[in-house]
Amino acid sequence: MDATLVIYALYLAAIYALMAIGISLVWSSIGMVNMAYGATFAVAGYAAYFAADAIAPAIRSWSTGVDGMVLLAVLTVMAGMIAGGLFGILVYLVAFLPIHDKPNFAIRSLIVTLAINLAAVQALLFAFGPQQKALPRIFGVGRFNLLGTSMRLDQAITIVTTIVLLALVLLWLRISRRGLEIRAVMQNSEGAALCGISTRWTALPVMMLTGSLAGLAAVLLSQSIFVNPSAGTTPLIKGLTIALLGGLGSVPGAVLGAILVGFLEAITGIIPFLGQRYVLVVQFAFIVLVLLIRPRGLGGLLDETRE
Amino acid sequence: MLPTGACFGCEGVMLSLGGRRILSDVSLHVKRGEVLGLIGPNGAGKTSLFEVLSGRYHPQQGSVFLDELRLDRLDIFRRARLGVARTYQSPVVPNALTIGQTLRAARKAYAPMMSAHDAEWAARLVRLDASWDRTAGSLDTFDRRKLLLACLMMRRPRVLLMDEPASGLINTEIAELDLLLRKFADEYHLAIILIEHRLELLGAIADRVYVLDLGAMIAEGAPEDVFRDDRVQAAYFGGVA
Amino acid sequence: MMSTNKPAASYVKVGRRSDEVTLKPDGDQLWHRWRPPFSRRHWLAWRGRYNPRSLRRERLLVDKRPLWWTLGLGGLLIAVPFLSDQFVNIAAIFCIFAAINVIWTLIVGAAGIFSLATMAVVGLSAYAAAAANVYLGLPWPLMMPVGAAVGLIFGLLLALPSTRLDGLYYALLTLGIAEICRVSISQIKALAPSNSSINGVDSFIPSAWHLQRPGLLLGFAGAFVLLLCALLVFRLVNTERLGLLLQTAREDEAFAEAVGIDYRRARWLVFVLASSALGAIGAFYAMFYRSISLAVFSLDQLLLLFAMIVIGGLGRSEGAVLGTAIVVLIDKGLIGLGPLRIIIVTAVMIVVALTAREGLTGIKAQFQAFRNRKKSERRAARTEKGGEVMPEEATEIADKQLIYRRLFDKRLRDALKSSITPDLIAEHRAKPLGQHSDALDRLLNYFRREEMPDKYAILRVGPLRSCSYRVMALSGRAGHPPRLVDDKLYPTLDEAYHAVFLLRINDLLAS
Amino acid sequence: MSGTLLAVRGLSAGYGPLRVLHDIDFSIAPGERLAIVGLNGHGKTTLFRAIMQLVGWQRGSVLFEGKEIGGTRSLGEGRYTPGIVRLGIAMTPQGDAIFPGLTVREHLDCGAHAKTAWRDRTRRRERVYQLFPQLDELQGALVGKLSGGERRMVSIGRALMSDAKLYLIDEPTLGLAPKVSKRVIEALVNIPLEGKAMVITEQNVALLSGAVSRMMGMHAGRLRGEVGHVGLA
Amino acid sequence: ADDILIGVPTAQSSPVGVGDQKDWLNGVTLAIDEINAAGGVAGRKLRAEVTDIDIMTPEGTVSAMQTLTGKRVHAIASAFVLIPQPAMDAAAASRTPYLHGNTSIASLELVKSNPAKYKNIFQIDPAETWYGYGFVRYLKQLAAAGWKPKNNKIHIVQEQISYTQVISKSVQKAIAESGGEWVLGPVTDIQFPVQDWSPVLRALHDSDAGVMFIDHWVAAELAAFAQQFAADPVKGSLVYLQYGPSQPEFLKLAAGSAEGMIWGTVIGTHADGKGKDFRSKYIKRFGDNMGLVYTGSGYDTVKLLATVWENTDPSNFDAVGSAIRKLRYEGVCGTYTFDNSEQAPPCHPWQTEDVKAGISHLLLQVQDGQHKIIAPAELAEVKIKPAPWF
Ligand SMILES: Nc1ncnc2c1ncn2[C@@H]1O[C@H](COP(=O)(O)OP(=O)(O)OP(=O)(O)O)[C@@H](O)[C@H]1O
Ligand SMILES: Nc1ncnc2c1ncn2[C@@H]1O[C@H](COP(=O)(O)OP(=O)(O)OP(=O)(O)O)[C@@H](O)[C@H]1O
Ligand SMILES: [Mg+2]
Ligand SMILES: [Mg+2]
Repeated sequence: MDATLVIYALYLAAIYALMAIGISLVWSSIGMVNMAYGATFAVAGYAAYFAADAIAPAIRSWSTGVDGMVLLAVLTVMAGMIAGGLFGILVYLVAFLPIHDKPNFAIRSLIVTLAINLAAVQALLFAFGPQQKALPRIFGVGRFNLLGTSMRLDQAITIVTTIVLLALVLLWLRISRRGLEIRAVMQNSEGAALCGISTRWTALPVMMLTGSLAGLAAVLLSQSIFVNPSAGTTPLIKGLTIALLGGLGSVPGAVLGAILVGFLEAITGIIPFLGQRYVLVVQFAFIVLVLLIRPRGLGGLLDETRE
Repeated sequence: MLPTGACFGCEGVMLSLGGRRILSDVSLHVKRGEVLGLIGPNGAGKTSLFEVLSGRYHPQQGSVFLDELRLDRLDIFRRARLGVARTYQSPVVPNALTIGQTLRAARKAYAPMMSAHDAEWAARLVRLDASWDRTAGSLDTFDRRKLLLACLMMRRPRVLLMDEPASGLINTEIAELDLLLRKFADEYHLAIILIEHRLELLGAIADRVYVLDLGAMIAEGAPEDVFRDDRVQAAYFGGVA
Repeated sequence: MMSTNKPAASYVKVGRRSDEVTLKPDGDQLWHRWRPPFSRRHWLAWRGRYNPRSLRRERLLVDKRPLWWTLGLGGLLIAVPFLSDQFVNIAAIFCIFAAINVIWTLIVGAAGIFSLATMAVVGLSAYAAAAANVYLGLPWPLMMPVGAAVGLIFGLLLALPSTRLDGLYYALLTLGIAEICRVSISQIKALAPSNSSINGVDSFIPSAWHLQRPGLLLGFAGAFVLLLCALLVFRLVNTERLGLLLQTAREDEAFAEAVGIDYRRARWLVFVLASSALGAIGAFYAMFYRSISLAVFSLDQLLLLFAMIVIGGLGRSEGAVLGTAIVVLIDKGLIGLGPLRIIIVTAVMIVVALTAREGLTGIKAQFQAFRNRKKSERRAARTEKGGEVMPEEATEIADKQLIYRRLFDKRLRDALKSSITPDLIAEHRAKPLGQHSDALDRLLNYFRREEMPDKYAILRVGPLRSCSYRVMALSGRAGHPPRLVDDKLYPTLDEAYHAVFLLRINDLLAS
Repeated sequence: MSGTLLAVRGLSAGYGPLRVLHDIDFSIAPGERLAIVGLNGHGKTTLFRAIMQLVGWQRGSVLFEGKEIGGTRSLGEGRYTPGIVRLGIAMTPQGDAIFPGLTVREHLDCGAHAKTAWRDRTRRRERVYQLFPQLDELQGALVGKLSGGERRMVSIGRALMSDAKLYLIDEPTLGLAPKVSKRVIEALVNIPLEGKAMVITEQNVALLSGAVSRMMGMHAGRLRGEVGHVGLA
Repeated sequence: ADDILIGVPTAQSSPVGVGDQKDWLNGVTLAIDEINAAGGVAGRKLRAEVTDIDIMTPEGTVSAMQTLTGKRVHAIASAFVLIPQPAMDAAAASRTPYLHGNTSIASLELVKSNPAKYKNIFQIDPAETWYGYGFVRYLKQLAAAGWKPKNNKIHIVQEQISYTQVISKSVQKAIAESGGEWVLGPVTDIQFPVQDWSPVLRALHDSDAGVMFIDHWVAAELAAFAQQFAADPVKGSLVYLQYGPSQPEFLKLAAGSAEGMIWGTVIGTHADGKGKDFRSKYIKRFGDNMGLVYTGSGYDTVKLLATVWENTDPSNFDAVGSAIRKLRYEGVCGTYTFDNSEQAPPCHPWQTEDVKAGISHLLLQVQDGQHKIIAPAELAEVKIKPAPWF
């Protein structure tokens, strides 16, 4: 397998990792399977699209050079992430706040987020129609040579940004006070309350963070596909499966899972007699296999205590 | 193999979990109608030993015997069906079920099914006199323990492993528990193994006492001798008796 | 037993043997009467009770659900013939989905296995049955058995990992398997021309009637019967032995294990049973539509079904049916509204999930819990009544007599407390027995009247000549030994009497 | 206001239909060690949980440093608890309300979660390790795997990590071997209380006698005032 | 008199086909309004009964059709469903005339197989098989006209639904029949939704075939392909995108990178006088994102129904059916005739030489940001132009 393939695999891995980690974090910290993540993705995509639409002319008039490009890129990404964060807050307000300390929250929140997802997709369909929207190629469509392999600019940038961001998030979770908070709440919210940790105030930043991660993923992925109401579905499924594959709650597990699945997809894509149509099957077969070997996913946590 | 007369026990059990050595070369045995005490400081491995005896943990070395047959590879419920009954450190009950339902479940757990009469008998035997319509979750500590005991006694087990049965009980309740245990031992000839920190209870009813420390047996014998043993004093009472 | 001849320093053996010896009843056989399911004497759970307020005995129906079932299903049965074609069809679809959901509830609720392969089982067996019919010319009456068989086999395969994995992980696994099924069917070249859907399947509806009024009615009838069968299966599994064992295990696995319940096997059984039931339903599905397509496997549909279950109330058959009814009615009945209907469905989902913690069928219980809380808060406000109630029994006491008795008792005690003075005590110390002042007499009478548990006894220790006395507290329960209250020794009986008196006063003041 | 740190007036609480506490009145002055002894199932834990706003429902007033933290705010259990903790009440729950997936060290850090405490958490950890040397070698172990006793030490240690003015310690010796119980009680007694106060519930009076400044008996959800008599020997 | 109802099952909430079906609905609406403005049919106004349909599933299809027949519509005009038979059965059950643009050989086979049952069911365009035959024969014409392909390999990239599968098969069949003039290159499988075309591009580069037949139908993804292909094209090979580009958003999404790509459709709005003024009317009414296919065919369908209803009683379904079978109607997409066993118009130029005798298989090329018809010759606006990467 040659370099371009590796790049492609990493590129997929990056996007999946963004989604998977979002889902994994939300689950592990506030015990909610966020089915509205797909909607977050789509909404952020639209927001980025309209933002870019609005500002692109202004920026072009200001400068058409690299600095213009960069400014546009930054603004678009920001728009996406902010929109994602805001949608995260919406989910927090609707699906988390009212019922987070009520009986069987997990299932109920699952249903609520599911509903939000459905509603949001339909709303987008209603508001902006089925036609797909093309984000400006904020990273350009050029290619450049690195160590003798020509790679697509957007893929390269995507990979780099993701790696950086994820590194930051991981670090933050490990060492910071909030990180400890999050893990404490995830373990036992009453115990956390007795430590002075408020579940509700821990959950808010988590939802915003994951939301904006989804936003970022949306902008990055929309460099190769287009924004449309149901654009979030596939990323949601992939994210969900990978989050579980990595072991819910284990961020490193999610990253590892994303990389594995990315490479798997890239390779199955080119194997002649398999071809792209088998990507899904191979992927799920792989996941099934892993789960049979490691029932708690790759980075499964200990979550049973003793009598 | 067990020494003659013993009906239950383990030989040279070695257990390590998560890379930690929990139990090393532990052997113990108990006769029918005998009450065996098992004491030791916290973390000594008492509960772990119970888990081994009752089949939740499978030891790396050593084996568990019931009369002649080795139980090594059998799961908890299989051993339970062979007559190895155990209770837990925390008073577990199916919270949402009523006492009646719980007993019914125990009756129908496996063939031969017990009759409703057996359930009543068992409940009476352990003096569980709460109304059968109450949910098990609303019971207090002692009644929860009694409920589990009733479910176990219904089947006339041969061995009874009790993990800190008196924790969270008050004196009168402990006295009652004492009565029950004696009755089981004397009238129904159960072999009883008892983890207990309340020494008054242990001293009163145990015929022999094993002392476990850091996963190893450091003493065995009649209670009063054992309590006087220096190593035990050091390990368990920290010098102060 | 050797424990008798063993002195134990810290512990004094009092009343060491129980008074009565409980013998195991023999002649069990008499009591081993096995009664086949549904052959019980009373179909409805009547409970006779004595009403302490109205002082007469009354009969009340403990469990009214059978009535609701007959009302709801009967109503549907009667209503359908008068509906338009479209709604007859919707009713039939409702029955099919309800059947699927009921069985799924069995898997998720009773067996506690969070499987998302439900529609996969349905779909696979539907495909198998349809293919057998279309390509191998299997007559339609045999389709459901074939479906059931396929479901059984598939269920066996799915059940293998179900013991190793748990919760969401198993859900993911099953999801993956479902996806694999979908894609592998979509890759069958033979089916490609029809988008891998099998059409023109035989059916219990004569093809002449297909999509005509009589055909629709017949289809509905079939679906209705299917639903009834599903409910029967649910009832048989969930409330008979298996269900009970599984419920115990769900509540507390450790307990179940200790009692000897092999809950893994029970789960496995239920799962496989349910799977083959789903398989049969799948075959029916194919017959009903005369075609089967990949959409059976679609995730959206699956999630929608799950939403139905949760809306109705997870773990209850009535919940599954109710939820299905609501969602299907909106989704299919309001098809004229276009996408708007989906918004409505989501709105329903959100509202129910946010307000009802156990789904719609759980609302009653939820409301009662709420009312109880308010009640006890109100009781807390007025400390008078119930104030004397112990925490264990503080729930609503049916017998008001008891409360008034306690109320009276409380007043009396307050009066007596006020009468206690040092010289009263002095008087008693001087002369425990014999003639007393009025106040002291009242006090002593009160003590004598009290119940056994609060009383004390005097124990003589040592030989008769040089004996001394100790005070014991009676347990008040047969077979429960009195316990020593302290290790004071009283040389004379009178001092012992006085000690007891002080104890009683102490208790009185403390109460 | 130095007179009383915590003042409880007419506090009633319960779970759903069940009423457990019947208008409790008591108060603690700074520097005091109060023990509440009572048979089990009689509401000690519930009292603590009521102070922390963790019970199903409650009414009556709880004044902490003159600030009302009681009342009938049945907005859901545990909504107000963090606020109360931040005011300076630390409670070790009965049994193990702890984080099975965290290591002992992280677990202790949670105790020092408040910003100020967070800075010198290492020092505090050392202090706890001195009290319970056993924990020192278990630092990296997952709490979920510790034995009953070890868990209890961890959760007491957690309470000590925070700089609270009032410690509520529920049955510190439940299920502990005599040796360890003694150590625990000693530890609790040795904690210097300048201006701080501590409430301990116990069933075993003998352990506490002499160790605390006051003992109150609890029976059937009522406080029976000072304990001298035999009701619960 | 009461209105004449035209049932229009329209996918509004399903993941695919929403754009096309909207086009169709617009076309229908336009026609109905015109007719009503002109006083309706025999004094009766036309009215569209729109209902949401789930074109992916038999159940959804059937229930939508039932809703319509339940409302006693006089005819059903449907853009397309993906699984023909259930829809046809549902329509046949009430004998309602059912005109559809399924573009599927399967439907035609069904009609042929059971004329009695399906006699009121008509497909308003030729079968999709002609995409394949037509394209290969067109290549022959090109070669005759002096175009030199760099090699005679045809690389097929195929999606998985039956439609694209059938087309792919027909291409391969045509290649086989071309007697060695063309040879089959590699066949690459893709599956909707296509996240990223990189693997496909790799495959294309590897094969370096003279002709690349992208057999996919989702406009947006074809646009994505166009962009990524433009980023690093395969020098000198002719790229054909099947049907997808007809959808309005294609050009906007491709943002110029589609320049020089060729695509085709077996039915499409012509650019002759009639076609032109239809396009202008449409754009005036619905704004400037017009699909080239279902807009026109929807329009025509209603118009031809109207002409039939002029002198047959709409509620006498069989009469209407036989009238349609006898009908010959010239619309903006060509000439509709149904009097053959398949009850579908023939495909010009491959089945009939006469442009006035059938529906033309149009081939178009994107030239300076516009779709331009390049074949058949009778309808061509412009000549084919070498693509930028030649
Ligand atoms: N599953 C496990 N994984 C890792 N370590 C374990 C596990 N189970 C027990 N241990 C360790 O084994 C040791 C013995 O535990 P055990 O519960 O048997 O002690 P114990 O004697 O029951 O203490 P206590 O009297 O407090 O119950 C403890 O140090 C505990 O940390
Ligand atoms: N979550 C709960 N739901 C319902 N009732 C409860 C709950 N917790 C406690 N109770 C009841 O409240 C009463 C008091 O319980 P509590 O735990 O406060 O007593 P305690 O003195 O702490 O007992 P222990 O000494 O065993 O800890 C008991 O009767 C118990 O049954
Ligand atoms: Mg233990
Ligand atoms: Mg307590």
